[in-house]
Amino acid sequence: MKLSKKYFADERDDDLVEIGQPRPRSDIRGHVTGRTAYFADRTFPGLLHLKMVRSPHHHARIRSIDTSEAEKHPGVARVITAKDVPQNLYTILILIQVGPEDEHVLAEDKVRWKGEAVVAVLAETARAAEEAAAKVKVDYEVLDPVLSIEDALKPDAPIVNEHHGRNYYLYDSGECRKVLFGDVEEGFAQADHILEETYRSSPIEHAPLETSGCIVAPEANGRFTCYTNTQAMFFTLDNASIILQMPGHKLHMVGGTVGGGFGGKVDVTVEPIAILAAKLTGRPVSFIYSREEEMQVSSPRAAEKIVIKDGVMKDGRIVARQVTAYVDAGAYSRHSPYGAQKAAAHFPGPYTIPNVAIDSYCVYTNRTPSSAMRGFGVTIGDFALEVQTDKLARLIGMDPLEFRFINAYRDGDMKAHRQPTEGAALIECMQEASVIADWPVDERFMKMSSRGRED
Amino acid sequence: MAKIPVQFTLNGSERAEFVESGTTLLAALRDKMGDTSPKGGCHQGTCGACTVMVDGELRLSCLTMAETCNGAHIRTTAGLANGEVLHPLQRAFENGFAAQCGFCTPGMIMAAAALLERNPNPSRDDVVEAISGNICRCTGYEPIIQAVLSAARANSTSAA
Amino acid sequence: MGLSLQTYPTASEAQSALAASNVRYMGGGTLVVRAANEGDLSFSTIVRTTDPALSEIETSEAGVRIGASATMGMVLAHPQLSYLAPAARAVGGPAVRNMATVGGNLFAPAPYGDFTVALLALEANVSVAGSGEMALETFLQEREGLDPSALVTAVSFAPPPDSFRFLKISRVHPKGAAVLTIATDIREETGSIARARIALGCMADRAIRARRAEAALVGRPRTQEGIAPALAAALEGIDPPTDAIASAWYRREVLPVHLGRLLLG
Amino acid sequence: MALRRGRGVAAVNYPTGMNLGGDPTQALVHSTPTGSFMVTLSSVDLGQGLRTVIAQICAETMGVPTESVTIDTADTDTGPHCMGTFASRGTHRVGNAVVQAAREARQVMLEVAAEELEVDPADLETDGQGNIRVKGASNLNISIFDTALAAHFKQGRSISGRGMFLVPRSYPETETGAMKPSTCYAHACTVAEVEVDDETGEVSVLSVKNVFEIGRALNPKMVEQQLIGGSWMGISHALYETTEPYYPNRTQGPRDYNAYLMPGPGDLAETEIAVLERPSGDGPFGAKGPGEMCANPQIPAVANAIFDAVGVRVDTLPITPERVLRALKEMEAAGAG
Repeated sequence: MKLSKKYFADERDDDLVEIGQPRPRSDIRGHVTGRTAYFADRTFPGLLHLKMVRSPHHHARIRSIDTSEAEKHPGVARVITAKDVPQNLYTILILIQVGPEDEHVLAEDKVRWKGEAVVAVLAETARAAEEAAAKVKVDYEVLDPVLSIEDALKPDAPIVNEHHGRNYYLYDSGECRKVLFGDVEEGFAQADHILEETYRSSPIEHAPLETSGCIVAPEANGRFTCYTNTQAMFFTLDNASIILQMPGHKLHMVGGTVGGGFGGKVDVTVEPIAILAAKLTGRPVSFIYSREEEMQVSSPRAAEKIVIKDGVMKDGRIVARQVTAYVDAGAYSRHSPYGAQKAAAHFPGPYTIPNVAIDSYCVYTNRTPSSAMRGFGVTIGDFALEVQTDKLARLIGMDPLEFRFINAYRDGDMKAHRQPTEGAALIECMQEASVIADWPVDERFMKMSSRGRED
Repeated sequence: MAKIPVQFTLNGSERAEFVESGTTLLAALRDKMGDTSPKGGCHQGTCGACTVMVDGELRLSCLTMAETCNGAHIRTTAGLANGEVLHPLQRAFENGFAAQCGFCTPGMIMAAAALLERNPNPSRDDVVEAISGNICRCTGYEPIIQAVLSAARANSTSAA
Repeated sequence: MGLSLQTYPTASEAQSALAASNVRYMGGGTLVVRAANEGDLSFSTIVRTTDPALSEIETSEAGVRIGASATMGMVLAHPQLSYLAPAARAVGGPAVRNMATVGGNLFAPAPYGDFTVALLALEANVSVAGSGEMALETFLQEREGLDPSALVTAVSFAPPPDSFRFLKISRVHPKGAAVLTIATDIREETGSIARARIALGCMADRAIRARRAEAALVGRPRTQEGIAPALAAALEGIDPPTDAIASAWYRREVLPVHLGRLLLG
Repeated sequence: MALRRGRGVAAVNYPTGMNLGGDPTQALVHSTPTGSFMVTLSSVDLGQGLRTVIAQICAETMGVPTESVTIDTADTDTGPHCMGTFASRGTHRVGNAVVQAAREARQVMLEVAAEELEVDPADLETDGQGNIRVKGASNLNISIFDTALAAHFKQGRSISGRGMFLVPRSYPETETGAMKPSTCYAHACTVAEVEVDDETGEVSVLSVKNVFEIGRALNPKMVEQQLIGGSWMGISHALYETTEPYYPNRTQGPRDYNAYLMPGPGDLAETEIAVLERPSGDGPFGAKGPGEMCANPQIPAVANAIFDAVGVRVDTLPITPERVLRALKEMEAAGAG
C-alpha cells in the first residue's frame, strides 16, 4: 500500500504518536493460535438444539399447524409456534420510528417467502430436532406469488404484505423517497444527447465464515444471557425485549469477536426465539444457522433495478440526471426502507449536476427479505452510475476518466439533496489513479483541485 | 443411545472420551475435548474452517467420524505453538496482518502447515493449491498467501 | 432414532450389513457425513469397512486396479498414475482429497464426479461385490438400480499410452465445481485418428461417453477442419444440468469450444 | 479464439455512518489503580479490528501508549449503548465517543498530576511513554502509574471520562428531498484491467489499481488489509455472486461454498492500493469510514473494462460468463443481420 502524503498535507497533523502507527491487531494472537472466543466456543450441559420448520412455498395461507407428532418424538423438549411468542409482530427499525411492524417471528396466518420460519423445534440433539421437525404438519393453501419488482407494482398484483396494504413502502414523501433539484426536464431539453439505460442486480449473500447464531443460557437470577454474534448488541437486546415483552434488565447480551458480518448480522432473527425457547424450557438453547440457512434464508443484499436517464452536452457536462431506483425488499421491511432512502440520498453520485430528479422505491415481493449488506443502498447504485458514466463518455467520444474530472463535485458545489459539498477528494483520487494506472489525462485535469473551482 | 469410546492423541496428549455413535471429529474435539480451534463454518466440507491433521494428513473434521480416529495422532492449530513460541506460520500470519475476523485462520494455518511439512520451499502456486479448500471472506487471500510464503522463507533461513 | 456408525473389518461383512434398511455405505465421508450433517433422515446407519484390500492400488503394464477406498490423495501420490493426477487434483481441496475415495466419486452427482469422467475415458471396469465386474459406463447407467447391498470394491483399466488428456473448466480456481469436465484418449496413426475415447462431465446428471463425437474423429486428421464434425457431434444426445455454476445453455455453448481446445492443444 | 484485454475506470464516494444520522454511540474510559486504561463499550468487532483502532484513538487522546489501553466491549451489562457495527460507522462514531471520554479522563489525570507536582494542570503534558511532565521542564514529572495511585488512594478521585457521539437525525423534506445524509464522505477511484475469452465469455481480472481517500489512516496496516479484502469482494460481486442464479426458480440457489461462487486464491487480480488522506471535519483525527466504500468501485470498473475489451455491455450483476457470451452472440447476430 502506498500512503500518498502529498495531497492535503496542509489539512493534516502528521505528528501524532499512536495515530498513523501500524500497531499489531490486539486479537491476532488469539486468531493464529485458535484461542479467539467466538460465541459458539462454549459448552453448556443440557444444551438444547433449535431447528426451524420453514415454508416450502413463496406465498401461502396457513390453514393449520399440527405439532402433535413432533412433540412426541424422542428427545424433543418443546415445540414453539406463533402463539407462544408474546409480541409476534415486529419490525427491527421500530426503535428509530421506521414502521410499521410487518413481520412475524413465527408465521401466523400466512407465509410470504420460501424459507420463512413457521415452527421451532427444540430437542436434545440436532438430529432429534431434525427428525421431529420433519413430523410437523403444516397445511398450506398456496397463493399466487409476486416474484419481481415489475409484477409487484402492477395495479392488480396480489398484496404481499397486508401490513403495508400495498407492494411498496409508503414514505412521508409518498410511494418513494424523492429528491428534486433544478429542473430535470429543462435539462433534458438543453442536452446534446439523452441516454436512458436500465441496470439490475441479483441478491448477494454475506457468506461470513461463521453463520448467524446464538446460545442462550437461563441464569439463576431469572435473567437470560445470550451469547450472540450480532453486529449490534443493543439493537438485538431492545428488539428481543419488545418481542418477548420482557424488561431489558432481564436480558444480557454477550458478543465477542464475530466471524465476519458484512451486514448479515444486523437483523434480529435468531436471538428472540432462542431466548423464548430458553425461557419456556428452562434450559440452555443453541440456535445456529446451517450453512444452507445462511445462504438461502438469512437476508441478502437486495436485488435492485435502477433506471438512469441522463442529458449530456458535447463538452462533457452532465446537465440532467433522472434516476428511478427500485430496491426489492422481499416480503418484509427489515432494513430495506432505510436502504432505499440511502440510495435516494446517494444519487446522482459524486458529480455536480444542475438538474436532478430521484425516485427511490422500496418494493415488496415474495422473495427472501433483503436487508443490510456492506454498502447497501449505494453499492448497486454505484455500479449503475459508473457504467452509465462510462457510456456517456463514449457517447460523446471523450476519455472516460477525463469525462469524470469535468463533472466531479468540488467543495462548495450544491448537491442534489441541497447540502453544500465539503471535504471532497474525488479529483485527487482520479489524479492519483491516472498516475498509478498510467492512464494519462490532460494537464488541466491534473491541475484541478477538489477545494474549489478555478473560475 | 449407546456411547462409543474414542481415544486418540490430541496435540501430543492422550485423550479419551465417550461420544454418541455418529459424532463427528469436529464435535468431539469442540464439545468433549475443549479444543475449539477447529471451527464449524459449514459442516458440508466446503469451507475448510474445521481442517485438522489426522496422522499427518489434512482432514475435514466435520466430515470425519470421531470413532474412525481411534488410535490416531490428531493435530490442531491449538497445538502448533511450542508454549509461548509460535510456529513460523503463526508468526507470519501475525506479522503479515493475514487475518481479520479470524474464523478461517486455524483451518487455513493447518492447511499451510501440511504444505510446509511436505514442501519447505513452496512456490506461490503451491501455496494457492494448498489453501484452495479453505474459504476466507475477509482478506482477499493475498495477505494469507504472502504470509505462508514468508513463513517458508523464515524456515529455510533458520535451517540454513 | 439417532445415527450410528458400524465398522467392519472386511468388505464382505460390510456388504452383508448393507442389506438392512436405512443404511448408507460410507467411503471417505464427503458425501455421506455431509448428508447426515445436513439432516438427511433417509438413513440412520452408516456402514464402513477398514478392509485394507479396498485401499490397494496395483499397477502393471497390463492393467491398473484401484481399490474403491483409495483416496484421491493416494492416486496423486502414486508414481505410476501421474496421468490421472490432473483428474485427482480436480476433486476438492487437499483435505477433501485425503478423504474422497475413488469408489465414492462414482456416486457423486453433477457437477461433481470429475475423477469418474477420467475413468470413463479409460474404459474402466467396476468391481461390485456380489455382482462381479461391469463396464463403468454400464455401472453409471444402472447405478440406482443396483442391489442396495452392492458394494463397489475396485475400478480397473488398461493404462493408456501418452494419449490421455483431462480438462476441467470451473469458475473458481484452483478449487471449483465444474462447468464441464472432459477426458479424452485419442490415439493417432500415420496422421489420422485411429481410436478416440471421450468422456464428458456435466453434460448429463452423471458422466457420459461422447460416442458420436468419438466416431466422428476416427480416420480424421487432428486439425481444426478434421475435428469440426466431432465438435458438432459432441452436442448430440447431451442433456446438461442447470445449476449454480452454469446453465444448460452455457454448458452446451462452450462444450465444442473446450473440446476443440483440448483436442488441438 | 481470442483473449481480449480492456480496462475500465470508476470513481465513487461513500457516506460515513448511518444515513441521515441519529445513530449514537457512547463510551466510558477509566484508569486502573496502576495507570492502565479501560475503554468500556458495547460495540462489536467483526474482524475489521475495531478494538485495536479504538485503543489507538484512546491512547493518542490520553497521551499514553496503545498497549496500556484495554478495550472491554460487546457486553450489554458493562458497555454503554452503541448503535452497532455497520454503515462504515465504527471508527468514526465509536472513535468520536472515545475521544470525548478520553479527553475528560485526561483532564482529571492532569489535575491529579498537577496536585502531586504542585503546578497548574495547564502547564502539563504527556510524553506518550507513560509520564506526565511540566512543559519545558522535563525534570519536573510524574509517571502515570504514580498519578493513578495518587488518584485512587490519596486524592480520592476517579480518572475517568464519559463520551457520547451523535450526529443529529436529519429528516428529509418530502417534496425536494433536502436532507443531510452524512457529515463526511470517503472517495475512491479504481482502474481495472481484464482479459475476456470471446468464445466462452470468461473474464479474468488481471489487475485493479485502487485509490482510496479515507480521511485518515489511523492504523495503515489495518486499513490496508481491509482495502485489499474489500477490493477482492468488489470483484467478487462484479463477476460471481448471487443467491438466485435463475430467479424466480430457486432450485439452483447455492447452499454451500462450492455453489456460492467467489474468486478463489487462484483468481486474484494483481491489486495495488494507494491511500489519500483528507481529514474529515468531524472524524476522530480526521478519520472517515472506508469499510463499505472499498468494495464498490471495482464493480463498475470491471464492467467498463469488459466493454473496453469486447464491446458488449452487461448491465445485470453478476456479469457471468453466460451473460457475456450471450451479449457477444447478440452483437455478432446484429452485426451479421
